[in-house]
Amino acid sequence: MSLFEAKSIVKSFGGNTAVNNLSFTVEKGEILGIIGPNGSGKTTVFNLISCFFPLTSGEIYFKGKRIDQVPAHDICKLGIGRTFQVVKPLKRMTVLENVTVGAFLRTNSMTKAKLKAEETVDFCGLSQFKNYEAKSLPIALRKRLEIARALASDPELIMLDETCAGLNPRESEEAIAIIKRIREAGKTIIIVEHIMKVMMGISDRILAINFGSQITIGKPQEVARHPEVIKAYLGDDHA
Amino acid sequence: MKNKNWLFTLLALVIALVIPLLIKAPYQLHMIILILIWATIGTSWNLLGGYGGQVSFGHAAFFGLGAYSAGMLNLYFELSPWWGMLLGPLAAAIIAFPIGLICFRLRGPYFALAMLALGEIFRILFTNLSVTNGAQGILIMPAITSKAWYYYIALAILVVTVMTTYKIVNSKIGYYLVSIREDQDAATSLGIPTTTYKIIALLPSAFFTGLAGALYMNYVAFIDPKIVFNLVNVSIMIILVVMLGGPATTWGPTIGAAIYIILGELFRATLGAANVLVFGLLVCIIIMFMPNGILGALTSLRRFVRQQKGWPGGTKHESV
Amino acid sequence: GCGSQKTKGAAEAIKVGVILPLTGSEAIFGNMEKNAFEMAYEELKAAGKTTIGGREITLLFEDDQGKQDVAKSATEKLINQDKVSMLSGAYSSASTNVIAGAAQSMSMPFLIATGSADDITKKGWQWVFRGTAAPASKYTISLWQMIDQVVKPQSVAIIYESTDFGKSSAKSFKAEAEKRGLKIVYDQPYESGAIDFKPMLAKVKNANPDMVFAVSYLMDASMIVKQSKELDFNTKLFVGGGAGYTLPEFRENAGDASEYIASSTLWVPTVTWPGAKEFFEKYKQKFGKEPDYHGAQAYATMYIIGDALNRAKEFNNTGIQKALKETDLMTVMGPIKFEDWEGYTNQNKPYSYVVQWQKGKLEVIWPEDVKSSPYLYPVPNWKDRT
Amino acid sequence: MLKVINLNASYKDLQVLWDVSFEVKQGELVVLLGANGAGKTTILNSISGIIPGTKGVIEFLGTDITKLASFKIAAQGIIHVPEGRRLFPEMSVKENLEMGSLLPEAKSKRKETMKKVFELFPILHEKQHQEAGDLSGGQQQMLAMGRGLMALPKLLILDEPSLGLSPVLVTQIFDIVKEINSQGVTVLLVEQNVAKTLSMCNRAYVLENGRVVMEGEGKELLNNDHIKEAYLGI
Amino acid sequence: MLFGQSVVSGILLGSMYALIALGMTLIMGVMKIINLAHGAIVMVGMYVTYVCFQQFGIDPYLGMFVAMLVAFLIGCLIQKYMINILVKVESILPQNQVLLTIGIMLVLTEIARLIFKSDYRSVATGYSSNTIFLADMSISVPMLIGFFIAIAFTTLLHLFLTKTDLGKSIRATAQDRDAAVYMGVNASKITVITFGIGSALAAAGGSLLLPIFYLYPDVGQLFNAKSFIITILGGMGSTMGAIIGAIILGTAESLGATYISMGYKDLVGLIMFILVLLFLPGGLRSFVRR
Ligand SMILES: Nc1ncnc2c1ncn2[C@@H]1O[C@H](COP(=O)(O)OP(=O)(O)OP(=O)(O)O)[C@@H](O)[C@H]1O
Ligand SMILES: Nc1ncnc2c1ncn2[C@@H]1O[C@H](COP(=O)(O)OP(=O)(O)OP(=O)(O)O)[C@@H](O)[C@H]1O
Ligand SMILES: CC(C)C[C@H](N)C(=O)O
Ligand SMILES: [Mg+2]
Ligand SMILES: [Mg+2]
Repeated sequence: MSLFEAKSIVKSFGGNTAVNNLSFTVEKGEILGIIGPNGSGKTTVFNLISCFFPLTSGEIYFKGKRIDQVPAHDICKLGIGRTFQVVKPLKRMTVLENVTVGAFLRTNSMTKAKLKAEETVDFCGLSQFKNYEAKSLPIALRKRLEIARALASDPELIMLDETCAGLNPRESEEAIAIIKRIREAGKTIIIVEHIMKVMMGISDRILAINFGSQITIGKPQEVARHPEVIKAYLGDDHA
Repeated sequence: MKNKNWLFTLLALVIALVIPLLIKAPYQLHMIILILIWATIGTSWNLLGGYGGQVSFGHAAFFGLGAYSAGMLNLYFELSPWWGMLLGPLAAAIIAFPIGLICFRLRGPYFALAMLALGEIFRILFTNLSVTNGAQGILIMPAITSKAWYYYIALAILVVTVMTTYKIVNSKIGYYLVSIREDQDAATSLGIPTTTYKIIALLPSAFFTGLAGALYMNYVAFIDPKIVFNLVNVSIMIILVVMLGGPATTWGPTIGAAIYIILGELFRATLGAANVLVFGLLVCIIIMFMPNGILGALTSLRRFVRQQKGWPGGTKHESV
Repeated sequence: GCGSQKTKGAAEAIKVGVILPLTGSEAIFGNMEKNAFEMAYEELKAAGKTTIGGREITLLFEDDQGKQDVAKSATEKLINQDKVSMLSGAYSSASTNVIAGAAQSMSMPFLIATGSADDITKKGWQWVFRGTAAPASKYTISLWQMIDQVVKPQSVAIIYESTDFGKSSAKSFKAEAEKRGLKIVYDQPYESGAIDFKPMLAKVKNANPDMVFAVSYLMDASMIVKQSKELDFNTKLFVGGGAGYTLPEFRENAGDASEYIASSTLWVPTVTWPGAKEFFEKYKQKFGKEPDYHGAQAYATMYIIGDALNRAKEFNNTGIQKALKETDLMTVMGPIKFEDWEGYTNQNKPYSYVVQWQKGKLEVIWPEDVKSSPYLYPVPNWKDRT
Repeated sequence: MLKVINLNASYKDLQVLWDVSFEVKQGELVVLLGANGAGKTTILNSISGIIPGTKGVIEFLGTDITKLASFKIAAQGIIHVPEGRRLFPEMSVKENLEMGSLLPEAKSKRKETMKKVFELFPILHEKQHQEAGDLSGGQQQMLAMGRGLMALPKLLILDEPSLGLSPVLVTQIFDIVKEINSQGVTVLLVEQNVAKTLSMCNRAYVLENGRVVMEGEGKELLNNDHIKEAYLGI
Repeated sequence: MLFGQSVVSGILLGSMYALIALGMTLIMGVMKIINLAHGAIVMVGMYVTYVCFQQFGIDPYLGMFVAMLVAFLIGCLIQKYMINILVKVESILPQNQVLLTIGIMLVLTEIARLIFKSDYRSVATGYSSNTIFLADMSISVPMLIGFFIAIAFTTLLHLFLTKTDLGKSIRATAQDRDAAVYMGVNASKITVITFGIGSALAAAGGSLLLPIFYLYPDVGQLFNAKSFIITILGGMGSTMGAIIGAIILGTAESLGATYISMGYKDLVGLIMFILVLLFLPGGLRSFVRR
């Protein structure tokens, strides 16, 4: 049994079908990358998995349990964490407090939550900034804070939405290092990213979509060579 | 640091306890009682509004419910309105529950306006229903005459309210509330059932507001719907009290209440026909120049001093 | 200047605290009452009645902004800070209630000027006196005489503002009507400040009552009669329950729609009590505005205060309470005595009148023996007027 | 054309720029490089006057514009296409373009310029009556640039135009930037896509922690070891 | 006839609210603030019209333009020297703007009280009580005039916002203030103008009421809640939504007064308000775009 499975999920906004009959699975411990042109529905897939929007039709399973009907806030409890493409820091809380909020999911004790938060902050290389208000962080650190916060809630599956966008190559590498460490810690990851170097480097498999439907899914190299992916997404000079 | 805080609180409490022995003048004591009542309401509102970011323009509903519970016990069962101190807060909290379920589906200004409308709905209902004695209101004879007693009761209520709020705020619930205020979507993604937590904040908020309402009934001895369900004089003044002192701070509402009552009375007693005008001007000035209230202004001052020490210096790859 | 000198040498003043809404939405009445109080005070002074045994009566006015908790603060301040000997004033029933409760619990004599909620003098409160104001339910004594003898309606419609005064008046009117077996075809409150009363009036018109009894403050009264005219709603007699229907502003705003509108009231300038007309003329001249009965109430109240203080043996609370209790004074509001009756305590028995707007003037039409003009009944339909 | 001399800027009490100086000459394509939070956006915002509290001198075509109100800077011919597109989501594509040409000079040539913009971005012509909020990310970026061009800018400032775009669109956007520049518009560009920008620009400045630490021709910097290490991750 | 009269009265009543709400929707839509001083501006407009009539014999429908001018200036000053200063400072609760507008409301009301006392005033024009009868239904002439003026202003405002550069700049500023600045729009001037126009419309609404209503310093409070209801009903910032919302509210109040009780009339509006908030968050605008 796969850790996660989406079965023919569909999402329409009025007349516009953002996700169209998409099915895929994620195995425990793997990193699944999702690529696709702008507006092809990647973020929407995340929003559907985390139940921010109700599905128009289809089913989603996590650890064999159907989860597409549960309220959004229960998703995290079940073990699925996420970050936001447009970062959403808790601006007037410090970095540590931000992460503590995530840690409170698994405990009611203040000391335990703080301990977990400290750990996670360290893990993401944010300890230097832990007492700074989130609003004063630059974008790279804000993105990292997103990851840390989601990690603190101890998810089995974590969804990362463009955590490297707007980072320069060097910074991206740092981010990739963190993502790899997350995987080493035994977590499963779905990642959306436009930077192919990142995607090729860390994904076990890549799902390419366009207009909300699957183009192809498979090993990164194969996907990158897929003519339709090249046409719709990569452009010729990436071939 | 922590010890110092406790010492401070203890000292303040001792001072508070001996105040009636020092201030014999009932008029001054009366002002202090009003301050305590408003501080209680403000502190309750602050839990939901200041920390949780759910700005309610309808807290008069809970205040009025508390007051009417006390009044109606007296009207119908000839019970001492002091029993209202038990019933009032419960009634407010019970009614708050469905209100929360309805209004918390809305965010930001929409929530504020829905609460405003709900407060008005209560006023209209209590004005027109005959069980509540309608517009005629409820008049009772004050049960005790000693100001000191009212003072101690009001003080006890405030202390309990502040302590409860403090406990809540410095727990998981508090973290969750603030995170809901800062970003509701992020909060949801971290597994916070936002509506549940807003209701968790609303219930004590309504409870203590209702308690203050019941005390008000006992103390002022007359209520009618126009008084206790008043939009401007209750719902909005609560917000003003909190904003003046400092939202999302422990003592801000109390400080705000003191300013509101003392300045209001001072102006009224000395400025004649222009007293409300001057008060209005003052409100404008404070809000414009101290957007986070007096305590907020103090905090930024402190932070300013702290930040002079500077940012620990960018990311790892320092200069070349 | 001279003020400070006086206080130094002379004996302590006898302070009378007067709480009125001097700002806020009720300020129009609060200021009218203040003017009347001061006018009466000056007259008493000219008559040498404001200095008793070397001690001068001084009035301390406090603004309650029309808010009840402020009224409470003002009461506390006057009693405890300023150490007044007695209290008076308040415009609205709400403020009056609060002041009365506080005065009673602090054993301070309080003479109500205008507040008319029934309850206040029904609590057995010995320190609370009501002279110039009637309980709201007693405004209509004369009106019922007239209804019984002249109007003899089969059906009535009752409309009233949802305030204490409106509700009390409507309630007692309804009770009387039921006692007589009249058919009540409409009985509903409304909230003050509406722009459009036509939906309500159209329904009343549909019910076709023989008479309408309407209790309205202020400008709602003129809106209601104007829109009745616009709707061409005719009834044999439209009677107001005091308040709005007797104000000068009513005539001004309603224009000829006010013609033949009747009202019960406690006072009009044309009453036959001594000094009433003089008060009206003097006030009008002095302040450039016509006073209504609230002004007269305040004016008479000041006279009651002066009288009681001049008779008081001691200027402490019991002395003044006793003097008030023994009051037997003729005022512009009629004779004043504080009696206990029908469950009321220290309540003067009011005189009420029925008045009617005739040719732009408010004429007393009932009781017959004090009328200033004969009643006009039934009133002509709007269309039949010229 | 544009001269920035000893620019200092702070947010409240936090200083983020220290003595930044650089220059853009007529017709050039100049790039500002730097890590996240280095202060690139802050520089651009200082130029267009959006943030107060800057010290130093900013000269444009010989006049000091440091203290000018931001909307007046736009009137001087400096048009800023901000980070994150910042369209008017509830206005149509056409209305968005019109909003670009409010200034008198641009307004008089509104029709012609719009035609040119449509030639450059045919997709916008197709979608001109659609609301901007309904466009895809890449289309929105094109609209943002088109809106900037509508003002007939003397200097076009682009802040990370390729952010969050798919690779194929990134290529397109860079082609368009080159195209715009070759048509005579001076461009000041901020980018994270270091390799690509360096290979197409005239000159570049490298910014670290709010200070200019390096400047030079694009090709030259591409071969610099520090750049390679810190920005290209080689 | 009862039903007909209720509906006709309601439509006319709604049109009396329309301009006030139109001003509100503009201010709320662009500035995103809850403006509790709006009613006070209506009051100012009414006093200006009143003074024009009493002192100079200017008909209220002409005095309206003077009132609009005065209100425009007051609105501009409020925005420029108060609200614009406040938006620059950061607050934990953005709602502190509401309190500023409360302060402004108190100040305006009390200034009016100092000048005009608390007296009730009214303007009796020759046509104040004129009515037309349409098959037994009475139609007030001044309200009918108000109806047409409201429609005219709404149309003008709509054209202004969609056809002129200034109007478009207002909409652009509403959607993204900084982006508008990048385009060379003087955004703070735009907000000032917007608040001015919104206030002028509110004042115009007040002037329309004058021939049939009355005024006193606190009169404005009657209109705040109604304007909110209409604004939310119509959709924030929607001109057409405002006038349709106003007419719906008027009709609902009127029918409520007839068939439920005059005392509960306002309840109808408030409940409708909450229902719209819950189930039609975009207001009528979700159906009619702008
Ligand atoms: N809340 C919403 N309401 C209406 N339409 C939406 C909503 N969210 C997304 N869409 C539409 O759904 C489609 C997919 O959007 P989505 O954000 O999932 O794209 P994406 O693949 O994440 O793009 P990008 O790479 O630019 O982030 C787009 O056409 C978008 O306009
Ligand atoms: N509004 C603000 N308030 C406080 N600090 C800010 C603000 N905006 C930016 N900063 C800080 O100023 C510094 C420079 O930010 P700036 O946005 O100019 O960087 P950048 O080089 O454009 O980065 P990016 O690549 O992320 O766009 C950062 O440390 C950032 O945290
Ligand atoms: C009509 C007035 C005599 C009413 C009185 N002022 C009251 O409020 O009770
Ligand atoms: Mg996306
Ligand atoms: Mg930037």
